[in-house]
Amino acid sequence: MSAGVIAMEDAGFIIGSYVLTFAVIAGFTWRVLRGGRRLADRIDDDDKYWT
Amino acid sequence: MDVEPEVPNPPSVAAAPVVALDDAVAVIGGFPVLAGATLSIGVGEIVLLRGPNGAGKTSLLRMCAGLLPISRGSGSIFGFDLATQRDSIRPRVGLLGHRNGLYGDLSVFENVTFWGSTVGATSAEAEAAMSRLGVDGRLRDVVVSKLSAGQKRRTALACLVARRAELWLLDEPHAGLDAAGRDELDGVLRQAVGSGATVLVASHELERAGSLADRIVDVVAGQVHEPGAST
Amino acid sequence: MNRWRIARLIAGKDLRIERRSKVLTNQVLPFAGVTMVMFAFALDASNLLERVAPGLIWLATLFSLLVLVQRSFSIEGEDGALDALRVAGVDPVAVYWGKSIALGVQLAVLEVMLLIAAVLLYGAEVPLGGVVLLLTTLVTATCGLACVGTLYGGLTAGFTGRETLLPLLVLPVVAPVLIGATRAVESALGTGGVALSEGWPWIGLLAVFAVAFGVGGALAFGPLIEEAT
Amino acid sequence: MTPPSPTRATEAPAEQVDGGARSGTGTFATRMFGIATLVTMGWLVAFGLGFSPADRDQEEAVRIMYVHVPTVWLAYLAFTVTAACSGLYLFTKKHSLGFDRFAGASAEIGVVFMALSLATGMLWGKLTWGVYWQWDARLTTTALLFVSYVGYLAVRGLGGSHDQRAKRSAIIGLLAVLEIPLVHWSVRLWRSLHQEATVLNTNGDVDMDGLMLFSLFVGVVAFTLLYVWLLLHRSRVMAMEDQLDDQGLDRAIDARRAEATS
Repeated sequence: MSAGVIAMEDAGFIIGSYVLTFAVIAGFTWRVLRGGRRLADRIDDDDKYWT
Repeated sequence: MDVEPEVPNPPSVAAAPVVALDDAVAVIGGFPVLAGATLSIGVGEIVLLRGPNGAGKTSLLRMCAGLLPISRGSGSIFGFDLATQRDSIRPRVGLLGHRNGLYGDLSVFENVTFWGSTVGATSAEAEAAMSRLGVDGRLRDVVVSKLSAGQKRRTALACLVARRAELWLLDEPHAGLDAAGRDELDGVLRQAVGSGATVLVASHELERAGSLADRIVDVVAGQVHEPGAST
Repeated sequence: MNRWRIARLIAGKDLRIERRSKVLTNQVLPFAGVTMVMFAFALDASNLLERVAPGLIWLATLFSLLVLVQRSFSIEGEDGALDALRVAGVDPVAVYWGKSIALGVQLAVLEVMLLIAAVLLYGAEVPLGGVVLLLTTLVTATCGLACVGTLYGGLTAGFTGRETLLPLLVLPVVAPVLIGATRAVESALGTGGVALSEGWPWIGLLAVFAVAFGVGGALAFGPLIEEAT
Repeated sequence: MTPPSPTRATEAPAEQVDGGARSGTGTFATRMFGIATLVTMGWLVAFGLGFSPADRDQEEAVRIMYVHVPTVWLAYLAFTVTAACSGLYLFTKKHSLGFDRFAGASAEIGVVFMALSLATGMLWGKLTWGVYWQWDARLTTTALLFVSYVGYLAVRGLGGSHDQRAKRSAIIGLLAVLEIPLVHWSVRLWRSLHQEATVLNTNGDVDMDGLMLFSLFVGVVAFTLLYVWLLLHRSRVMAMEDQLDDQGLDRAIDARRAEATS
């Protein structure tokens, strides 16, 4: 095994872990925001304690 | 039968209603099984709940027993709040629901003794309750799972007698009982009331329970319309 | 009526029901036994079996614990007895202790049987010097398992899907017992040349676990069954 | 009679994304947190993948640490907040459902990030230890806790009224915290008996120079901001879910009352 192969594998793992992390964050965030938008339509603004 | 009724001292404040519900709402799984019950029952009354299946009779009884939480409105039993003081209510209330609350692998005597013991009744008192309901003698040591439906019902009533409740909540108590059993049930209830207990009974057996009851309350679509409510 | 008498009453009732219905002897013990046999099929090497025997004993105990807890609360649920206990205003701490004691007694019987099975099937040996450590482990681990089992059994009783929720809740919690009891039994049996003295620190872990969940469970059990609908 | 379903009975109108619903659960404060999160996340990527040097032992693999360690931190922070809010719910007089929703929202976030930290931890482990999984005390504790909190979320979903849910899950939330030290202690004790098979470094600890430390710091700050932002949004969504439940119940009660008079 040459050092180059290991480095390539390393890069895949490193980039992969960043991509995975940010993909999961984006997915979760999107779900939360979408749920919020959808429900917000059906509730009076007076009932939202944050407005 | 010369058995003394197993009912302790009547509540000290005789004037206060035993059951006082004000627009009480109870919810199961998002559905309002009780959509507004206003009811007032005084000491020593026998009140019959009447209504079609699914009207909320069972839920009303379970709420009074502190099993079903009160979601809206207010209610009190013996002056204790149903929302916050259920611990003080429960020891004074006896509930006979659709299910008997018996242990199938224990004998009649063991069941009655067990439930009596939870309020400190002696086994002599348990035996008395059993003979009052006719589940003594041959049946005494029979395992409950081998009894007929009516005999189980009698055993459950005997447990209730041994528990010495002050408010009796009975859900279709006549169901499964033969004619003799119904007579005994009526006798037990009259005797309990005579010594200060209060009875709330849901029943389809109108001529039977109606003759016993002081008053009939209709339960319609989760609501209680009390004819001549004293509130 | 004080708390302790009611607890004894409830424990006595549960054990009497067990004596009549014989679920432990006729169903749970055979289940645990067949688990031990299946382990032997999966780990097809007799020297390995002797090495891992302590772990397998406790694994089989945990699986059987789940079955016993289900049983302990199905006798309350079958005919509405749990509701009746709540209406009767029976002190929930006493119910918790009573049911824990009954569960613990059944677990102890089961563990002794599993130990015998390990000796017979896996060729494990019990040296005389390890008997005290072995018994202490059994007692402390059983206390912890019974407390956790009763607590989560009470929580899930009366809900649909309790059969699947119970293992999900119980297994991660009892992981320390699995680890601690396995290591302690290993040193009691001298498995793999582990010294006897190495077992005692694990007893500390098991004892802390039992006390923590005994106290936590007694506090939490009442509010938890109170909130069941 | 069929009870009207209290939640999600009607679908949101099609033009949900724009118009009146533009704000959703956002406020000025959450937008500030959101912007700060995005900025620091950008820094994290720049420092983590770019400016920070390779480690002497781990070489480039150390870069996974800059996302892995903050996810672990976030997960534990979330579970601590769950426990604190559970306690506040149980032991304050008011029994405010707000605390319950914070506890639930925090546990959800914690479970997501704990799964993420297990995944990135395994990738890192493959590079530093040569294997995806090692029965190391930290990994094992984390995996067990992950399952515990999945159980906590299952308990939240058992049903009943909001107050029932709150009380039940608050108790389980506090028991789960009781579990953390017990599980950690037992797993540590268990591992201490064994030789740790390692390829490069015993436990992933790194001799950190200034820039590495700074990158890690950026990561922790970015994920903490993200946590606050997510927590605010999620708990508001939960508040709306509860609100809709109540509204559905009101309608159901009215419908039942109408039944009686008709």
